[in-house]
Amino acid sequence: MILEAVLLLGLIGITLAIIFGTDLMVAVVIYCAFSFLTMFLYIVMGAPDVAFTEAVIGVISTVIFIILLRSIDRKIK
Amino acid sequence: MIENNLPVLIIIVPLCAALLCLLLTGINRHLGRAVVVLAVLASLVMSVMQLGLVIKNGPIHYAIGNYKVPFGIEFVIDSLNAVIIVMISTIGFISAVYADHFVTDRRPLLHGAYNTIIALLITGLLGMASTGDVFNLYVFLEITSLSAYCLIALGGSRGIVSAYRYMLVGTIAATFYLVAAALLYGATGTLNMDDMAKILSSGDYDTVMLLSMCFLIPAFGIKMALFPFHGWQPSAYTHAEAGTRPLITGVMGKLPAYAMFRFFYCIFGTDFRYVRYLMLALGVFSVCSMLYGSLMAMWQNDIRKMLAYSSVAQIGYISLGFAIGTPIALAGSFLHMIGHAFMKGGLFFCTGAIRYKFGTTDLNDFGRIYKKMPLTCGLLTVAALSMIGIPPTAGFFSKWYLASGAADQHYWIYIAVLVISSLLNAVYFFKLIEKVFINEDAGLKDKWSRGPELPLTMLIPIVVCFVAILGIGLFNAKIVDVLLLTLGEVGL
Amino acid sequence: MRKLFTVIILIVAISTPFFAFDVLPVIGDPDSAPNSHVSDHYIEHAVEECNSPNMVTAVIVDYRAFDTMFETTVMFLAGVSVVLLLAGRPKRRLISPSAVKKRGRTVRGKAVYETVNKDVMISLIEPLILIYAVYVLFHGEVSLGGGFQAGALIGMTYLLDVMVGKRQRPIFNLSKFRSAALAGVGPFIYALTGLISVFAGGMYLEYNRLPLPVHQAELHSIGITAVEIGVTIGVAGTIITIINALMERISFDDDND
Amino acid sequence: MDFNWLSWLPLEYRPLCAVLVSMIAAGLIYVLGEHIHRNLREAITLIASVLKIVLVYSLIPAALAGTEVRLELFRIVKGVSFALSVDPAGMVFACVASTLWLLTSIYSIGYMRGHGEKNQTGYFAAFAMCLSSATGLCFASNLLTFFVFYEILTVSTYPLVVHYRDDEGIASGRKYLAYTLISGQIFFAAIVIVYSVSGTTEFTPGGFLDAKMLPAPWALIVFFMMVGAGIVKAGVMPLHSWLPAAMVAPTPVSALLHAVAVVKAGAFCTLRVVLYVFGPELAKSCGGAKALAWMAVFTIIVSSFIAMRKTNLKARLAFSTVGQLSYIVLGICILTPFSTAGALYHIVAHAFMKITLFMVAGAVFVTTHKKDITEMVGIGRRMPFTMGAFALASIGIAGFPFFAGFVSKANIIFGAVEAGQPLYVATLIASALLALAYLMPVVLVSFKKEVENPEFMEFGEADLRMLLPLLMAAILSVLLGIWPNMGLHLFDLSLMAGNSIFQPLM
Amino acid sequence: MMITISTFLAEKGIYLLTFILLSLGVAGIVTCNNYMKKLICMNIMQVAVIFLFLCLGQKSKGTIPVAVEGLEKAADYINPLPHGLMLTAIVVSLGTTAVGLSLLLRIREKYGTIEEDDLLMRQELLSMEERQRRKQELQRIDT
Repeated sequence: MILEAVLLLGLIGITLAIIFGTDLMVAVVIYCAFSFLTMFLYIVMGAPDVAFTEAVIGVISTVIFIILLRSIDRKIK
Repeated sequence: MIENNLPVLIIIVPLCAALLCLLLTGINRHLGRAVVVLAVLASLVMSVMQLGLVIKNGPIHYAIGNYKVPFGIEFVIDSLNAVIIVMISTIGFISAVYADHFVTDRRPLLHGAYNTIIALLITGLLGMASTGDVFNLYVFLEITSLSAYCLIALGGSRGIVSAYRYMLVGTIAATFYLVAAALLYGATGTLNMDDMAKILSSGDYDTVMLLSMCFLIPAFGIKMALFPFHGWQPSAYTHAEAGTRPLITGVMGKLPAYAMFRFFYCIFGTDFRYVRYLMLALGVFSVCSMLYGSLMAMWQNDIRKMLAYSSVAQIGYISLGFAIGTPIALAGSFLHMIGHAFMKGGLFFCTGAIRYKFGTTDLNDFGRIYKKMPLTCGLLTVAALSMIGIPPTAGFFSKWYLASGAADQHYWIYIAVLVISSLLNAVYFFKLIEKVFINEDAGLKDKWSRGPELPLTMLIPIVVCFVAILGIGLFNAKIVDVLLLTLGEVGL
Repeated sequence: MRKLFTVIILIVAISTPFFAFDVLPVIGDPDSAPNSHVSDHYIEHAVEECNSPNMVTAVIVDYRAFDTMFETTVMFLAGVSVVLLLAGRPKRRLISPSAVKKRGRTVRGKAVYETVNKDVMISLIEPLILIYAVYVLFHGEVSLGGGFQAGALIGMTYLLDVMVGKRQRPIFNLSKFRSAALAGVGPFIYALTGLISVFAGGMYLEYNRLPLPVHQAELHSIGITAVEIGVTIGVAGTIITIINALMERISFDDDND
Repeated sequence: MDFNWLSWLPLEYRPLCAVLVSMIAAGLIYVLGEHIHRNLREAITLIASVLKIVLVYSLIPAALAGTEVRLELFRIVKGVSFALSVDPAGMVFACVASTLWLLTSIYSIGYMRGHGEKNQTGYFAAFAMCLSSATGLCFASNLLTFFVFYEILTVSTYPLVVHYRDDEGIASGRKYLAYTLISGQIFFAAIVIVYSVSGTTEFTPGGFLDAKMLPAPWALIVFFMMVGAGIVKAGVMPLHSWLPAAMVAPTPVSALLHAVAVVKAGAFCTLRVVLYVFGPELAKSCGGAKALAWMAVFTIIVSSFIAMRKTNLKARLAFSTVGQLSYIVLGICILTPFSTAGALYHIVAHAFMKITLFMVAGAVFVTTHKKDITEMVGIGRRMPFTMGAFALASIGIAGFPFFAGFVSKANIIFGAVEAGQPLYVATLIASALLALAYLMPVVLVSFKKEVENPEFMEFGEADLRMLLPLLMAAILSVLLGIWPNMGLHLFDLSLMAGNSIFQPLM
Repeated sequence: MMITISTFLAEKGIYLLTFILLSLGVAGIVTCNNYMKKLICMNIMQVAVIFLFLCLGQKSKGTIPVAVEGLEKAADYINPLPHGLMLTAIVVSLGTTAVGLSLLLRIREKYGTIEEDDLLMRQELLSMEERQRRKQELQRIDT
């Protein structure tokens, strides 16, 4: 229970960082970390199947995000 | 064999066509489209058969995988969704026939992909109408939404932005829907609608129902573009891809309304403690929706935008029926759902045809266009009159049922709003009629001067809509009888 | 206005669980409603009914197989949408006043870190991932994983190959069209499995009725495997399609600056 | 008259056929109009109107005998069927409308060709549609069927009003729509309320509502919501202003609006609502009838004064219509059998007289291009038959004995005396004098001897296609005055209607 | 009072955090000006719902839902149904993200920006331009 709470608090922190950050590349990389933490949380919650999927999807979506960042300005305002 | 599996075959046939469309387009460039159109036609035929069966034998329960009810996914076809499925597959078929003229890029990949997405949109809509499972509904909702995002994004540079905004808002709606589903699952432990309704009515679940209602109203409100949640809708409808716009505008907004009905009347039922609040909230939203949509539509110069705002108003009519809640008013809502699909679809078929022929959608260019396109303008007029609610078109009768339901419940204000809203409708639809029949000729150049008014495949949808609007109007009592087979047990 | 709206959303959402104190079940309670009504049946009957020790697999491809079919369709739909959206050549006329720099030909990034020979690494890793993918696919009903994960792994192999490798030809020589068509074939296999049981006189996706001369329990395994293969093909095709479409559209010329 | 040869068509289907014949004609004209010769197109109109006359007249014996003729085709909404039936009051209006359609059609052909009008196809199609819905109104046997035809009438009149498609036409078209659609929608709301409180919408002589269903304030509100639709179309002040504005349309359209279908439909609607829905008792007890009667009185007086000030002939006639229609409304609101019969008969009488007047105005306009009364000095010398007909009709409007107007007005006055309302009697008599005061000057001016206007020397009598119908109308209006029951037994029908309504009370 | 709060946190605390995450996601979609960030926030929001479902299926003494010899009772395994549902939800969210990203790319190519206010301003300019061009065309036709 405590582990889950700590992980969730970490996720909330990452979300805040994404919302208030000014660099998209940082946001995407942090989102990668978010995805990893999520996976960990799923394992803690006893859902290894979901965690497996999340791991694979986390990789793919992060990579797609980063591919896209090639053509998008990193800086926000 | 086919009779026993009708509910699922109606969905699987267009799905298979969609999945194979790309491959077949690679083999022959016309094969993919032909298969899609035939598949939708097949599901139209099957849906009519299904409607006959439902009227004869009562509701069909189809358990997929032959698992007992709460464990597997179940399709429940009663007279309500049988009628709606017929409506969807009819409009789906005529739009699939119609849409091909608007494909500009005819490379096999793109042409095939376009037809695939149309077929998947129809599949998703049919699935939403047939399913009896809360989570399955979510999946179909997402299929519908994703294909709609794509089709809206195909409508040029404005379309992309509207599609993106719609995607964000639509995902919020889908997420809210999931939250509500989680709450209900958490309270009942099942995902099957009938089972859930049974459990919810057996104990004290009022709080959870109220809470999930708080999430469901915004969720469905966003998807069906009810007043405070309609922000995405006008630009999305305006800039959607021209060939499928009738399908998107005509049918897509109705299915969330139908799902809303399923939740509020079939799952929650009418005897839970907060039902009055629910109805009051819905009533306020729909009244605002009707007035706001009509007022905004009056100021538009682009016919597409005008019709988009008018959709906001018309969705208000549908949810007004839910807010009144007697069987007759609910029947009015459903009649309006069906009728409005044909009216709005028909209007957009006409708009598309005019754009196809003259390349304009600005109302000021429409002067005396009726001389060049008499049939199209005939439908335009009939559909507009139906929107206003002039008998004997479909729009009048749905208004009649709504109003008589309201009168039975002594909601005089709703009757007043119905009257005011249809007068506002009259203002802008007569503006349209005035432009089409009376104003000075704007000297439009015809891109296709040879031959008949329009290609045959574009005339078919127009004629079908014309017949449907008048047919629904004249035989509304039969349709209402069919609807009341189910609704008789549901309402207040 | 928007800030205000946000604050309202925050307040409402945060107060929801307080309000819903009675509504939501206690976490970890084995007797709570969601853990007792339907799920017990799944846990107790998955092995005998579906011949699948992994109950999640039993749920997604047997009890609720219909959902999964449409989940795969959603993937296919996403792939087709991406292709359709990114297929046209971008117009020259940009609305932005600061016109974006001219699109150059696609130049893959020059290798900067020469310490590891990527070609060797890739040719070592890729087969491993593929083997793992096949394992996950066929072993999904017993242990973790299933069609979706296998497909995603195959897609990831392709991704690795495209992103990192320097070879001219990627390991699967798939154009956008072929991969998209393939992505459609996957769910079609799924749908066909269901249709076969319909033609054999059963309900849709009723694996018991598959017309094969094996024992009832085996039929479920066969059905699940067929379905999982469909999912794998669909997902792999879709991910390859998406990556192809994105990579064609985006220029990787910033290494030349 | 003998209609035995028509016996193959069952009696109850004839009203439907009468409605459909002009609807089909409208469709044919609209679809084929531009592709066939105009003579052929007009032949469709004429054949349809003759057929319609035959069908309608063949129903008169049944109506006189009081046999029930009723057709329930399908259910128009759940609980209410689409029903057509024949009753004396509807029969009167149907006879008038169908007879005048033939006359107006012939006249229109002359007018439209003589004037070289555009959009003739649309004109004839919309005209046929109007007549179709007017016939439907007559035979509708419940409120909802009635409303369906009422709205079709509203919409199909619109193209006629905006016929010229200029700014003035559009403006008056908008005005027309604003008045009629708003009142129509309110009528709709009232029908819903009536249906919800009473559970029926079937027209019953003497009304089907009672004070139990609608308590005091509601009865009055619903009464005015329903009657509003009627009096807007009938042009009762202060809701009349669309009617003069609609004068921009061609003269046959004015004739249609004023004499044949539209305003008469309004008056007929008032009749149905007051006497067949509310019934005399409730109308009296809720105070609606009295208020309406006073509105009618006000209109009769004021419109006559306004008419006197107008120099445009058509505008003067328009205000005359406003006044005359209020006779009908007043006759209905006096609530006695005689006044009701008079009101119904006034539909007939006014139709024939007013159509004569408008046809004359149109004929003069086509022949000489004069609209203003002051320019018509001496015109009667050149067009004696035309202006003679005008003189006959004017005298009839004023209500001289042996003219059609006398029969109806006398009955209304009888009714008023019976009801003990001397003020109404005074109003009616005063208005007769006023009518004389605004119509006779036209006749006098046109037959003026001294000034021989050189402009008119080149003109002769109007075109025969215009002259013939207007003379016929004028002669008929005289004949109906001398012999009110001539041929069609219209007066008997009116009396029957009046008696049937008040029968339960006596 | 303290006991109530601590019980609440123990029994329902995860729900609270999940709802906070959900609302942060919604808030991010509404307030962020950058379309890419909105997309990321959308993903976060969906993850929050997945947590919510998984929380419902928790069992304090349960093991992962793969059948093992000797464990027969339903209480021994974590509820597999939410896992199955959430697999679908994750896939759907991936699909939505892919479509969103390709839309984003198109927006960037067309308008040169992915900031919302900038974009709306440019759209406004574009429509003004169109209107002017139209006016000029009309004038040309007149002359």
